Amino acid sequence: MSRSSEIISAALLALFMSATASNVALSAAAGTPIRIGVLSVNQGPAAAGGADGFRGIAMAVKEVGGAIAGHPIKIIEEGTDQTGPTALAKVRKLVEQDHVQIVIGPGSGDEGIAVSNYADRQPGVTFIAGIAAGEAETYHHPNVFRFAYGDGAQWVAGLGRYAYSTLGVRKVATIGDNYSFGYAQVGGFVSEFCQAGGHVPKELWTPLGATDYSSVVPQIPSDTDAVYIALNGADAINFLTAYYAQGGHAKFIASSITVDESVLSAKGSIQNHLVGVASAAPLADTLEIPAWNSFVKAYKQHYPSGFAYPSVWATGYYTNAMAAFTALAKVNGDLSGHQQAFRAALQSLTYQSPTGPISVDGNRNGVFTNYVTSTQHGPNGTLLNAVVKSVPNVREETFLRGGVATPTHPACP
Amino acid sequence: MLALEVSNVTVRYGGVEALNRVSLSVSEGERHVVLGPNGAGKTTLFNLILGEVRPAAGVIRLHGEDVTRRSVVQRVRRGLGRTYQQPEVLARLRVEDNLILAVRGRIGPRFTVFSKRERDRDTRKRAFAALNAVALGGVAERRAHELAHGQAKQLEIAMALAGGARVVLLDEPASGLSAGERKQITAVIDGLDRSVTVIVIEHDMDIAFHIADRLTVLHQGRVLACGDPERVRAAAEVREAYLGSGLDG
Amino acid sequence: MIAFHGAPSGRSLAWCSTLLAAIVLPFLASSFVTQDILALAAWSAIVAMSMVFLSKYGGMISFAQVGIYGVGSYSFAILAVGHGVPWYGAVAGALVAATLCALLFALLVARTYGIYFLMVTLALGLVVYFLTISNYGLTHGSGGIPGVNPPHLGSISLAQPIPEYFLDSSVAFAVLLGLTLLMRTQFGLALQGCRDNPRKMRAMGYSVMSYRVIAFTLAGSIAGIGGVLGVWYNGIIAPSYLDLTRIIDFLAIAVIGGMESLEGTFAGAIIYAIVTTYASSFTDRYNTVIGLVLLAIVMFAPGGVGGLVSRVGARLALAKAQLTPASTE
Amino acid sequence: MEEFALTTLNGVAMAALYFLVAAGFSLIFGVMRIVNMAHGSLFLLGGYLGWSVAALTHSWLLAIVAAGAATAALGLMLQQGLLRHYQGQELTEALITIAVSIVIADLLVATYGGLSYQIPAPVPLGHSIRIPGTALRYSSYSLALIGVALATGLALWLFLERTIWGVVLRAGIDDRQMVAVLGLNIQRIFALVFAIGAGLAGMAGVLDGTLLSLVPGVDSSYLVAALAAVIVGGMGSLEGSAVGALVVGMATEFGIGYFPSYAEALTFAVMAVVLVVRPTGLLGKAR
Repeated sequence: MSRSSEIISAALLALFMSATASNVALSAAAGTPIRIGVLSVNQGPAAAGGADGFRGIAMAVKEVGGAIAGHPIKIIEEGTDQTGPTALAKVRKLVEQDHVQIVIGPGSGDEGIAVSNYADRQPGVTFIAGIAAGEAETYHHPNVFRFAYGDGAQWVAGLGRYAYSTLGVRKVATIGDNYSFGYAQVGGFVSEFCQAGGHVPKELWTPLGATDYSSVVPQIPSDTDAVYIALNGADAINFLTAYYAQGGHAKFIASSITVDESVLSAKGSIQNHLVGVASAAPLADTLEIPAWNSFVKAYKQHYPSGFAYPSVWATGYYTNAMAAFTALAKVNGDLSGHQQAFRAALQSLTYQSPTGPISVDGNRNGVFTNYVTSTQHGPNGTLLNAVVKSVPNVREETFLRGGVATPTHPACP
Repeated sequence: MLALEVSNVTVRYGGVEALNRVSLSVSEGERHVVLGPNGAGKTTLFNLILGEVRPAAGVIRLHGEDVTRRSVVQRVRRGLGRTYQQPEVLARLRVEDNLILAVRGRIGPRFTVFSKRERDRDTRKRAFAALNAVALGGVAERRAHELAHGQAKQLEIAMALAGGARVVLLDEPASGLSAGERKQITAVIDGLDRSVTVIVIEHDMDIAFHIADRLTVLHQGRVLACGDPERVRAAAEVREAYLGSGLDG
Repeated sequence: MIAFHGAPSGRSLAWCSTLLAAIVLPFLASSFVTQDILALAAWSAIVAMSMVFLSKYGGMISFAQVGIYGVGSYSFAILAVGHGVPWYGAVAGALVAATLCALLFALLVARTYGIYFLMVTLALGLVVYFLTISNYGLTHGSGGIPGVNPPHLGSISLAQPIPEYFLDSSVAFAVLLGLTLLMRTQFGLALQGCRDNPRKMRAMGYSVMSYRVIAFTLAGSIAGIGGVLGVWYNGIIAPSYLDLTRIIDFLAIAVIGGMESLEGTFAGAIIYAIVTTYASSFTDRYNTVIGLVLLAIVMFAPGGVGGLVSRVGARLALAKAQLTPASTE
Repeated sequence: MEEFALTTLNGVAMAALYFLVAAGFSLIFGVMRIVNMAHGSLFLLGGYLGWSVAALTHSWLLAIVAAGAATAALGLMLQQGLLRHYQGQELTEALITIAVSIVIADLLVATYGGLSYQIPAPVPLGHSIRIPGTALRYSSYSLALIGVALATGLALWLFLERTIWGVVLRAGIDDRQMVAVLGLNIQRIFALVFAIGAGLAGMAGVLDGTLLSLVPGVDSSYLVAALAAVIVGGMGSLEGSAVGALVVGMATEFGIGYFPSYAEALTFAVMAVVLVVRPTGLLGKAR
């Protein structure tokens, strides 16, 4: 036991030095800046999307000239690996060490659950989701707002009805990633499709990050009119590869994430099978509204090496940041009094985003315009999502009737 | 009464018969030496008696009781102890603790998390008695891996005896020792109480014939000869097996 | 009791000052340091200690401790959040569950040694991870179970930095003390004997398998304690708290502290918390930094901080002994 | 019935891939007692390198050769530069490979980002074919993959059984001291084994990148699969890796096909059962 005390003292000493060092840095900051922490992904499969999220933030800061009502905006970025533990560690650091007043992020559902849960312990900080789209994420958390883009079920608004009425599909099998966001993306489609009169005889759930889907393919019933896929980037590509390797020829309908930028710009050719496939998302590459056109122009100008079109990450983070900045401008950057004025401004705000007007409902969750899209060839062999139809005023309650989506809910076999 | 009785035991490793219908009887208090060239099956015989190896056929009796199906632990509790050719000690523990564990292992109970003080004192006393019996009292505080080879062998003998063993198996106690150490270890074996039965594997013929009451010679897994030193020395088969090497000494 | 054993002067002084620092520090440091470095380190050290204990005294390098810790966390969350069991009941349930899980694992692996043991326990740790991710009904899949809160003791919320720090650090210290005392008993001695030479111990009348099973189960209970404190700290438990990355996190803590030093886990946990918190402020490639730090420690300071300190300590003691040859006990 | 047949075939194809990863992992373990936790990273690295080479040269064959050679060289560097100095210190060696795997994984994210990469299959293997005598259609690439694994397994077997190097290696697996006593240059054998194991991992990466896709995270999936395969099959034996890979491949495919939400847990449940029944693995020798 002789060395124990020495070990512990050595550790405490090291700690002390680091603690004092950070305090010095803190006191050196001048003026009354507004401190905003940003959480996005910079490790793992979603790193490319996550980087686009940081781009969206940078564009928003640039747009307001780096200050609001004389208060300089101080952005502190932290990267995560798309898991709850890392998001939690990073948000703790942002709030407790860097003393940010507003957090924008995180980017994925599991992270969102962990961060919203943490928000309860930090009532003095306002949290604005990045594009984390877990269902009911803002419920019961009075300091959590989410403009872009509500939950994963909202992202597919319009698709179920479109499939039934326009595509004439009556029976659909679904395959989804076995986690909260997958449930939401399937649940959103199924509830609308069922309401329109359709049937879903089979729902398949596969593990997130599964490598080989060859044995899932034979499980897909052959007597349905279409298959609805709600699989993330690499999973979607692996599924399609296995599907076409076995000579399949079903008609596909795709969820938002199945045809997002990360899939459409993957290095390979399997996604060409997705050309003409109907999907839905809170944005569409070929949107013909001026705000979108100027946003795309600015994105391409600043980030020539970025995606062909701003991804949902860039657009969502940008929109959430701009909503926060607009509300801040209304209260002249006043974050005193537990940020009550700021939160009231957020609550009553309608922000004209690049993809249309966006506001929050009574649960502080986004109300926005969603788009039914179709995947098309773009210039130089790229793929893009073309607008088919717009669905205004998409609200969370529409989908949440009967509770949060699970592997067995909603259903209409 | 026989302390140990091995009858018609066969041990197979894969297809090879390491022991073939081997029998061995050792009376109480006897000094019995097992001889034989390398690969004769001597160490296998010890592993078998202790229970580390299970026989394909045959019976092993300890003090009349059939222990063929008993585990190593059960046999040790019945008074069996052994050493290994390469000294096996608890390397990172102190010499004293090696012995305390040896005493405890035999007298049980198995798990004494918080032991009573008197019993603790008794254990220590017995441990030190065993230690002094092999003249290792001076190194009680050392870690076992710091001991010289000869000391480690003595420690092992002490451990085998500690806690009141009645039958001990010593596997080449003198191997790898200097002449002086050999003398010392022979003296230790000589000095053992006659209530303890000792079975020794030994290559050194001087030591073997010095300590033996009776001998058994193994060759290729079979018993070649068995009996008192004169008879074994005279046996023609033994001379043949060893090709006359060293037996004249 | 431990502190005042042996030469009283230097050692007890060092101990008292360490204890004093541990008590005073949270009042001087920021709440971030108190909670997100020190309290985090304290409960992480408990999990790491369950690993180091098995390695140091049992010779078993177990990668399953994080899985068992997860069983503790999940059990508490399921009981407290899912079924509204009061916190003390949920704590008891969590410890029982973690202990039973460890016992089951122990029976599976007790006959396995060395590097095989490492591989098999790694696989078992991953079993827990995959089960939590796939059993939606019980564990809510990858999103996990949020809304777990530490109890209030009177008017004190254990979610507050200073109370949480004192709770976590005193439990960690109690575990350290308990394990150290336990290892001085006959049981501890016999366990160390089984580590050094299982064959010999069997030949001496010890059921080696039982000792290994008991030690592994005990370590599981300790990991379970870490699981409860951990889920209080995080407020949530999810499969991603048990994946390969987290297994390596806790291993790194143990390695930095030294696989032969229970006390070292505190230093390892503090250093690891500091590196992971601040490295990301300097570079996006902080995982490379962590990998290189780990590599450097493994290669150049194999005993970890514990080993370094004891080496320096030994040299100091030697120097001191040379200076004062007449020193008496 | 057709579903069952297809799933079985998929299991064999997956087993082929797992075997290529597990064989190298097991060989390294068997000879050196090193749990190479960087094996998955070498796999992913090989895959990415293969993609780059294929993108540059449009040659799939060149991609697989280059990836195999590069990862073999890297494995050799890892063994000679880092591991050689810690021979026999099993934990240290495992920890070194863990640290290396963290660094490689991070640098790969930095270089290739998080997007999926697919390597185009060589032209003759890009389609599905009818399996003779049945109505089943199956990917010709997967069938070729099974062939590659069989050929590799055979080559390794011949190497181990029929060459002097192989004899020494097997002796080394059984008794490392003995090889040293025989005066054979065990260092050169260690280096060779590590290079072969790493090269196999890299080539498997390219095969996987062609069959499925490459993305951060598959490194640990395949490491874990290899781990499960060698535990099930028996550590350090070529036949064991084959049997283990087959069991794990079947468990993966039947799991995802019939109990998808428990797919991964199933693999490990099988492993636990094997451990209980035969602690040394199905073909493992008693220790």
